[in-house]
Amino acid sequence: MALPAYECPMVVVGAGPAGLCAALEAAEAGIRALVMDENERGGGQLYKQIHRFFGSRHHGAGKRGFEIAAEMVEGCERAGVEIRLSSAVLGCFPGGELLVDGPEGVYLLRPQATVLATGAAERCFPFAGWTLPGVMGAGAAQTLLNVHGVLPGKRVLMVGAGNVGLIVAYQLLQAGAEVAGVVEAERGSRGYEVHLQRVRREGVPVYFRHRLLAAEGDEGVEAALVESVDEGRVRRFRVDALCLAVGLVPQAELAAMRGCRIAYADELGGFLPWHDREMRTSVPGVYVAGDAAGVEEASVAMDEGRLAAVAAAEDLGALDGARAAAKRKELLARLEGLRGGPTASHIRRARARLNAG
Amino acid sequence: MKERKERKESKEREEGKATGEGGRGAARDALQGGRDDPWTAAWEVSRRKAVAVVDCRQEIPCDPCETACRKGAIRVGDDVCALPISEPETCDGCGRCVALCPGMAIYLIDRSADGGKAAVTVPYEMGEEPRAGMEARVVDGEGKELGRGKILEVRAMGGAAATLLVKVEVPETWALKVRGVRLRQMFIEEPEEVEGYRGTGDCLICRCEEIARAEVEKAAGSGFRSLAALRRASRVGLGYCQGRFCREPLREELARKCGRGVEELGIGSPRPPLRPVKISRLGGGDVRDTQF
Amino acid sequence: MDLRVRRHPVLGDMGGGDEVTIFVDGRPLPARAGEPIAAALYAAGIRATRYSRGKGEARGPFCMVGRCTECAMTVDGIENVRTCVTPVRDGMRVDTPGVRRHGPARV
Amino acid sequence: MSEILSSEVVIVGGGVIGAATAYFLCKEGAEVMVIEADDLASGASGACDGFVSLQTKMPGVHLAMALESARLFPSLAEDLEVNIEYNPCGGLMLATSQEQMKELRARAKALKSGGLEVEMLSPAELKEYLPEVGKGIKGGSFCPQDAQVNPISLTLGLAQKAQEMGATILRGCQVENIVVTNNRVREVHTTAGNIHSRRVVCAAGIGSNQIGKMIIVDVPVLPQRGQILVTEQRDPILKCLVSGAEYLGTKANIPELLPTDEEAAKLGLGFTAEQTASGNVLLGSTREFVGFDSNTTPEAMNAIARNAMRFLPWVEDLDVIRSFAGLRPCSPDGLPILGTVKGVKGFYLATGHSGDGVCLAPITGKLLSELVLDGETSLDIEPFSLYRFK
Repeated sequence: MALPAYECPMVVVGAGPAGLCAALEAAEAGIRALVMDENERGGGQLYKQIHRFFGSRHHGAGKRGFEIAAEMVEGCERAGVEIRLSSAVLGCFPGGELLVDGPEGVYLLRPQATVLATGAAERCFPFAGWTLPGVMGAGAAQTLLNVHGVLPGKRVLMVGAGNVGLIVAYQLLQAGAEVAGVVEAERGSRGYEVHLQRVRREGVPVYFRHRLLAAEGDEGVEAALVESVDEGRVRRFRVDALCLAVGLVPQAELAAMRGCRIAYADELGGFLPWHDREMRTSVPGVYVAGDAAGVEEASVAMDEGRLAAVAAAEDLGALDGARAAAKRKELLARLEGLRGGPTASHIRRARARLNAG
Repeated sequence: MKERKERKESKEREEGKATGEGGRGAARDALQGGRDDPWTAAWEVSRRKAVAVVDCRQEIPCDPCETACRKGAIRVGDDVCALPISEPETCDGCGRCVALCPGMAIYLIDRSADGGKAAVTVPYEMGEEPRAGMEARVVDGEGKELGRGKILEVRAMGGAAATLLVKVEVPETWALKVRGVRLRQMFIEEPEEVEGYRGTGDCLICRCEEIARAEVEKAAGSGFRSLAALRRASRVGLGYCQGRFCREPLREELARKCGRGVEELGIGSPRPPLRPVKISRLGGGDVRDTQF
Repeated sequence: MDLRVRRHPVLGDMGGGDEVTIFVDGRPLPARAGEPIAAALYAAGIRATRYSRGKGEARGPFCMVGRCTECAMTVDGIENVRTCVTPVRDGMRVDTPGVRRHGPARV
Repeated sequence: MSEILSSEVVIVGGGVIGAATAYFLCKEGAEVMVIEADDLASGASGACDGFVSLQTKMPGVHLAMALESARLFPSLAEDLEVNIEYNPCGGLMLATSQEQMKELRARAKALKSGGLEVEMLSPAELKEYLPEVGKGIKGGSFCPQDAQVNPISLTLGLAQKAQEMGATILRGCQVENIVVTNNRVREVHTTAGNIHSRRVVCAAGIGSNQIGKMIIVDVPVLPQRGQILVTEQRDPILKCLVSGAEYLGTKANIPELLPTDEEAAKLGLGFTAEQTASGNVLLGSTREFVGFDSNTTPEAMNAIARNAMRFLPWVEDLDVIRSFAGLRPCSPDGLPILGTVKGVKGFYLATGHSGDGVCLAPITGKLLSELVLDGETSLDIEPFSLYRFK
């Protein structure tokens, strides 16, 4: 017997902020989307975020990540959106089928519209000793901490002073770990100043213009060697965990498998499915949203998810042109607002380039 | 000597000068365009009642302070990246904005009590539980310890997973500098100097197949031009994780070696399955009957 | 070593309840029901989940989301189970695959 | 102006056939240039299993050639600096019905008379080679001369050795035209420049038809897709190559051995399994004519997995970590196309190996080297002539 295959109007891959908002927006247009997610819980990365979120009232700003996740999941339930958890999409084929491995077994979905909201993966960089137990992604540490209630170590060194590094450093402190320092190769933080301030207020030294050379240890990390870029001075930090927060990479594999044109934008994390302002990829019926469409903030992901759903609903005929245009106008204005500040200038640059072709 | 410094700062304040990093000067610099300096106003009003001081200096997309305030005393406006403007006269000192500011950058100052003291209320989310009557270390925005202060009051605000608002009594001269209280003193050991460090410069690049950077460089040097070719030549990225963790560094390595841009190397041709899947599952045709 | 977080300023009581017992290389280890195997091990300070096939180096959880496969162990006799995404079950047998040959040299 | 290059022999194609031809030509002291449009082993040679299977060859010239090739592998393993993971492990072909057993028995007889060692095994006797087989397995044939090799390492090893002996390898270089004057090859125009050469070997696999057109010769090679699943690495669990009789059926188009299941027939599904030196188990495979589409498909992945459990039920616990598909250069009768072409001196064909490229690479390289340099071969290659089809 062959693989069972099911037709459906719309599948959203990824139950993070982008995917859930896409499903909610689709529901408003009368399309019942099926949301697939490999995790046990919905909400994507929001689920493990315990800090209050930036953004506007449209994005749940001021609430904690996991609270926003819970609200969105509830909203989906109310709207009749089905979220299939523990369901990994193993492949997306040129014919449009999605191969799913879920609690029901392995099966195929044949949606008319596919929204790829697969998020981003942690970037890593190799250094001597990076394979030692205790060296892990900052996101991994966050999962361990905030979802499973386990410290990655008693004394931790954070590598990378972007938002992720600073937030996770703070969360390590909240859970009772010591943070021996935050190491950053650049002259300053790419993250929000308030995050930097919070970490500093707790007495954590932030070492700018420093880079990680090596991790030392036997069965696990015992120390990290850090070099000051300008002086060439090398110092050994005794720590039992090393967290890497050196960036995120859009997960574009499904789009690539599907045959979507892939673009490159360093500012957005690297390779990503090319898409227009309305979140359509180069393949008809395939849309992209959230970090998979370029790494930005969760609030951006939410509006991108809604935009993608508006485009899909319009293409499926569930939303007439005028209503679609009105919704789109509002969402695009909101996105423009989110990307308006000086910290987003690189995003605006990359987006302009992407839109130009 | 400490007293002298405080006197000096007090004088600067009277003269309207900056009171250090994170002080009024910085706020004024950020608030260009002829708008009122909210700090000056807050300072004045705090003589009479508790009032919020918004130390928001970076135009990031954020507006919970505006929605938090039930009196409408904080405005961000249509531009979500605009810096908030507060109206100290309207502020009732409720502290909701202090609890809900994602940046933890809003404080209450209250100088209504006499005796050169001020009560500063700061947000607090650390593990050590603050209680009224305790002594806490009081720190400025850079984490520098200003001294000790007595905790006057602790209350929780901001939803189910509340933020604690800790009101601490400090000398009046610190009122605009206090940014946090610390109950725990971390043991930050000074890192030791390592003399004459000479690393090998080499390390594993592919964790699964245990392939060193030097091997990759060698393969790249012998003419392989794509990630796929490099994989065939060295098995790099062919392990259990399928290159999910070495792909980016490898591409960078290869680009450097061939003198090409990372973008020229392309994303490659990912193949299913994206996650390991048991043969029994992949080959199974029995899927529980479900409605789609 | 105990790396469990029991009380959290934001998340509140995270439960200390060690409700189930798993057997790691034959030794009993208490675990919280429903948590992934890797978390239970890590909480007890067991960071090495396997020894690499080639060099015999210790490896441990790296991504905690089932992608890197560094935490793959032998669970109830089945090889290469990603322990960061596999919940514990009472009585579960977890074995460390591979043979330890050496750790990376101290620089 | 493009650079003017020259070479005694130009080989078009950096797959296993091109690399082997370069290797043997260089051994004879020839000056060789290999032109590869993409990179070494980027076509079928880099997307196949490592079967050096003799019992799947047709009794007669096909088998004779394979036997000659098999004899060359041990010395190649010695000579090449790259570890080609050559493993004379033997191969088992399993039957799922008495009819298949009967056909395998008849074939074994024919193969034996052609000089191959083949032995028929009962289900009980299979135990010596496999811990457990599927309930429906009725027995099989075992060929101790079957072996395994890493096709990519083989290709890279041959190319590297050829390079050491003086061959030039141009990667990312496409042939734009082949200039023939007075019925003789004179020049090869490429994206890297024009190459003066009086001898051109076409080892371009599925690109051979395209190359043939340049000299107005129709080379009937079609891409045939073969999909393969790769599992996680395990300690050795497969002692020898394993295949199903249907694999042979779809390969050689033997009616008695074709899959009976409709879907399997459509995919040209035949079971193969090997464990590589790195511990991965490769499970195959399909035979599909779908043009140049080298994607894997969910239907085939599912069918391969299901089929594999029919033969070796214990593979069910293995994790599939990757799938890939190769496009085999297929000739109308499944046999290679070797030799010269009429009316164009200096043009040689070494293509159309139809899934036997790895197995037949050493002998192909050797014969081509003889043909190019001496004009005659130690083994009669007339049966592999392009003109057998008309």
